[in-house]
Amino acid sequence: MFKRLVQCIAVVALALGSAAAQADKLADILAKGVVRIIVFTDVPPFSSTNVNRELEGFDVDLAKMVAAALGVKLELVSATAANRIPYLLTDKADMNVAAMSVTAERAKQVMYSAPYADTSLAVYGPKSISVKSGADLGKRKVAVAKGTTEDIVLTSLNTGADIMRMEDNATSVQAYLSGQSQFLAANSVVVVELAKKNPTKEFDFKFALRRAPAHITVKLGEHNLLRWLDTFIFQATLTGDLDKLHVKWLGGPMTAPLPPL
Amino acid sequence: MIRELSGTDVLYLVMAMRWTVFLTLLALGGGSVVGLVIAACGASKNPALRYLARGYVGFVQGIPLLVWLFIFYFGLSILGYSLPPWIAAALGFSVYAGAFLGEIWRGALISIPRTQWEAGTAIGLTYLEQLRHVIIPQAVRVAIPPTVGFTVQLIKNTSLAAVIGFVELTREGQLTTAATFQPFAVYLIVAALYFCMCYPLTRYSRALERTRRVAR
Amino acid sequence: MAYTFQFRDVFAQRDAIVDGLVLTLELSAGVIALGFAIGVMVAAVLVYGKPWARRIAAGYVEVIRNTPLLVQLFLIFFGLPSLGLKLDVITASVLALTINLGAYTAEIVRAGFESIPKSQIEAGISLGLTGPQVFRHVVLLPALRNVYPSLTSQFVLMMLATSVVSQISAAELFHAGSIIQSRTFRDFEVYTVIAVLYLGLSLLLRMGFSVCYRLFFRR
Amino acid sequence: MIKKWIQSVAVVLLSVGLFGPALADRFEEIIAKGVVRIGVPLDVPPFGSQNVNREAEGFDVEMAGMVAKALGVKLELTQITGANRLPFLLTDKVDIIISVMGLTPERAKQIMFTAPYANTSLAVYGPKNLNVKSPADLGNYKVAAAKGTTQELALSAANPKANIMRTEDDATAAAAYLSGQAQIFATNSIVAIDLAKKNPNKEFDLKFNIRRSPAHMGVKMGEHTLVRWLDSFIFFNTMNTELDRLHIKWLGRPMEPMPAL
Repeated sequence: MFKRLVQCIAVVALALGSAAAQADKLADILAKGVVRIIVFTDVPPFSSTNVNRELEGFDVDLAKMVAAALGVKLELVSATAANRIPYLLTDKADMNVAAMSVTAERAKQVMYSAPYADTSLAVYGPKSISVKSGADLGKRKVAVAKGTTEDIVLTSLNTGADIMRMEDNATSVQAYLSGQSQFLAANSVVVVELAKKNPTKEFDFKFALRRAPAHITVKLGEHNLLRWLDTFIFQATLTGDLDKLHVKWLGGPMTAPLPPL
Repeated sequence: MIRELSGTDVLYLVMAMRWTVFLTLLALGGGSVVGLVIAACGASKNPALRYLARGYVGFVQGIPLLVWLFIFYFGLSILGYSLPPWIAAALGFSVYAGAFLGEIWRGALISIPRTQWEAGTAIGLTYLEQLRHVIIPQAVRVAIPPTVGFTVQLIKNTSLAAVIGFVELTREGQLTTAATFQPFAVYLIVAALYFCMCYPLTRYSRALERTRRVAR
Repeated sequence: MAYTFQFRDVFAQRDAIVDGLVLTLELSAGVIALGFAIGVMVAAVLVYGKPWARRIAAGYVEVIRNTPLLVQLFLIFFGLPSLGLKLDVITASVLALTINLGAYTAEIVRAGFESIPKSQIEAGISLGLTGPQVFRHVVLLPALRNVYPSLTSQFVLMMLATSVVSQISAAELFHAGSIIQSRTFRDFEVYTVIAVLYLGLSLLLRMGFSVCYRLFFRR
Repeated sequence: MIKKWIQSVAVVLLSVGLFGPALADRFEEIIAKGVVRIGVPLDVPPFGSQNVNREAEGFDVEMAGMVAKALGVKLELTQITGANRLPFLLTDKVDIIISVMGLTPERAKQIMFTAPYANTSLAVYGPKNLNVKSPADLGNYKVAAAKGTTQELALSAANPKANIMRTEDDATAAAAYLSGQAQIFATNSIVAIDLAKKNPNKEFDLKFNIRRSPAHMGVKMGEHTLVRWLDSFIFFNTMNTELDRLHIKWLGRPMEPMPAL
C-alpha cells in the first residue's frame, strides 16, 4: 500500500517535473533554482579574470543582478565570441550576457532583450588633427580589426581613407599605438581602458560610427524569459542600477536613454 | 479628484446592506445543512462519527474564513472548476458556518438529559426518530440564543466576501473611503449600520434566553 | 487550467513570516490573558453588580459585540489622537483586541455564572466560606467548567482575528503574508503557507486548552 | 503487468490533463468571444474610484474602455483589490489587469507587464520643520505608506532601516499622517496635492522624490500575442497623444517621455 503510494507520488512528480522542463525556460529556471549565464573571460571591462582568477566586470555584475532578481543561484558559464551562441543553442546555458550587440544575422538564431549597456563605435585620433566626419579623414590611415562592426560601417562610408584591416583588436590597437596608423576605429569602452593604460598617447574622440548597445540574448522562442529580462532591464534603468554599473565599469554614466529594442 | 463625503454616500452605504443580508442568509441556509449533519454526527453514539465531527470543527475553525472563500473561488478554478462568485461564497460560508452551527447544536443535543434518549429507546424509537420527536424539539429551545448570537458574528464576517468581488457594507465603506479619504467618518457610519442590523438580533436572542430560563 | 506552485520566493522571506508568527502568538497570548480577566470582571458585574453598574457593563458588551472589530480598532488608533491620546501600533492593537475579547468573554462567562443555582451559593455561605472563597470555589470554577468549550472557541477565534491589526500596520502573521504577496505576486503560495500556519496555531491552542482543562478541572 | 499498464495510463492521463495541448491563445479568444474582461481598481483615485453615483471612473477605467474599443469588443469591467487582482488574473477570471501596477522583476516572474501607459511620480511629504532630504534622513521618523505599493517597495529598498508604517491602503496611510500617528507620508504626488487642498491646516511639504513610477498593464504569463497587441496599442496612443490627454485629464499634467519596455 505504502509502496504504491510512493510510486504514485513519484509518477506525479515525474510528470510535473518533465513537463515543467519542456514547458518554458523561465519556469524551468525558477523550478531548479539555478540560472546559467554565459559571460566572456577576456573582454574587459565587460568580463575578464582578475589576479585571483575570479571573473569580474560589467557583465558579471549584471549576471549577479539577474540571478538575485530571479531569486536563484548563479552559475557562470565562460565562453568565447565564437562559441557563445552554440552554448546557448545546445542548452549549456540559459542566457547570454556577453556584451552582444544586435545584428540581423544573429537575430535569426537568438532573441535579443532590450539593451543594457551603452557603448558606441567611434574613430579616435590625436588632438592636432581636426576630423569631424568620414569625409574629413582624407587619405589618412585608420586601424581597425577586420570583420568587426567598426570595419563594416567604416567601409560602407566609402571615405577614401586607407583602412588598415588588422587581424584582431589587439593588433589594430598596436598599429595605432606604434604610429603605423593615425586613427583607430574601436569600441568606446575599449578606448577608455586603453587611454588609462597609455597616458602618453592621445585618444581624442573624432566621430561616432554608430551606437552599439549590448543586449542579453536567449534561445529563439523563449518568450517568457525574454519578457522577464526586458522587465528586469526596464526596472534597472528606472532605479538607476544600470547607471551605477556604467559608472563603475565604463567610466561614465549612460549618455542618453538607450534606444528601445 | 478626492471628493467630499455626501448624503448620497450614506444612502449607498445603507443600500449596500442588502448584500450583507443576502450573504448572511446564504451562509445560514448552507450552514444549517452542514451544521445539522455535524451536530447529528457529534452527538451520535458512534465514536468514529464523533471524531469525524470534532475533526471537522477543529479543522474548519482553525482556518480563517478569508482562506475558505479563497479556496472555493480561486482554488477550485486552479483545479478547473470555475464557480460563479455567489456559489463560491455560498460554499465557503456553508463550510464555515456549518462548523460553528454544528458545534452549537451538538452542545444543545447533548444538553438533553440521557434519560430522554433512554425513554425514546424504551418506546422503540430509532436513533433518527428519537432525534426528531424527542430531542430536537427540546434542543431547539436551548440552541436558539447561541445561534442568533453566531448570526450576529456572521453578519459582520460577510465583509470578507469582498475578496471574491462582493460589494457589501464593509467594501462599500472601503470604496467610499478611497474616494473621500475620510476613513474615520465613513467607518463610524458603517459601524452604526452594523449596529442597526445586529442589535435587534441580540435583543431578540436575549429575550428568547430569558423566556427559556423562566420556562425552566 | 494548470498552475505550478513555486514556494521558493515565499520561503526566501521566512524570517518575516517567523517574526509575524511570533507577534501573532504574543498578541494572542497577551490579549487572551487580559481579555479573559476583563471578561470575568464584567460578567461578575453583569450578574452580581448593582443595577447602575450592570447597565454600564451591558452597554459595553452590546456596543462591542454589535459593531465590527475593525471599526473599534480605527477608533482607538485614529480617533484617540484627536483627543490627545496617541497610542503606538502595538498598544492600540492590544487595547482594541482586549476590549473586544472582553465583551465576548463577559457574555460567555455570564451564561456560566447564571448556570450556577442560587442554592449552591447559599450552601457555600452556610458552610462558613468567605465571600471571595465562595466566588472562587462555588461560582467561578464551576461556571468556567460549564462554559469551557465556548470560551476556548472564542479564544481561538480571537487568535485568528488578530489578523485585523495588520490594517494599521502591525507586522503580525497576516501582515507578513500580504507584504510578501504584494512583492512576489505569489498569492496562492502565500495564502497556502499562511493558512497552514494559522491552522497549526489553532490546533496548538486547542491542545493547550485541553491540557489546561485537565489541570484545572479534573483533580 | 496490469499494475504497470495502469501506471502508464495514469502518466498519460496526467500529462494530457495537466499539460495537454496549449490552451487557445487568449488574444484570439477575446476577439472570438467579442468580450474583453478587464480588472480595474475602484479604491485608487484618480486611477479608479466610484463617483458619488457609484459609477466607475478614473484613468484606468477610461483606459480599459479604450482597450475594448480598439479591440472592437464589449468591455466587462471587474473591480479588483490589491489582495485579489493576481488570483483573478491567474484563474482566468479576467484577461487583463489595468490597476496602476508598478513593475518589478520579482513580480514579472509571475505575470507579464506591458509597456508603461501612465507616468506617476512618488514622493515623500511631511511638515515644513522636518529636515528630510533623502531616504537616509528618515531616521526614526514614522513614515506612513500603503503596503505593497511602489512607494513602499522603493522606500524599503532605499532605506531598509526606515521606520515604515505599512498600512492597508492609501486612505489609511493618509489617516495615519493626518491623525499624527505618522510624521511622514509617502504617496503619489497627485494624491498629496489633493489632500493638501482638503486639509489646509496640515502641512504637505515635499521632502524628496522617491522615483518615477510608470504604471503597466498585466497579462497572464505566456500570453504573448495579447501583450504584444497591448504594447502596440500603447505605442499607438502615445503617438496620437491620447495618452497625453488622459494624463492631463486625470493626473493634471502632460505625460513626460517614458522609458520603453
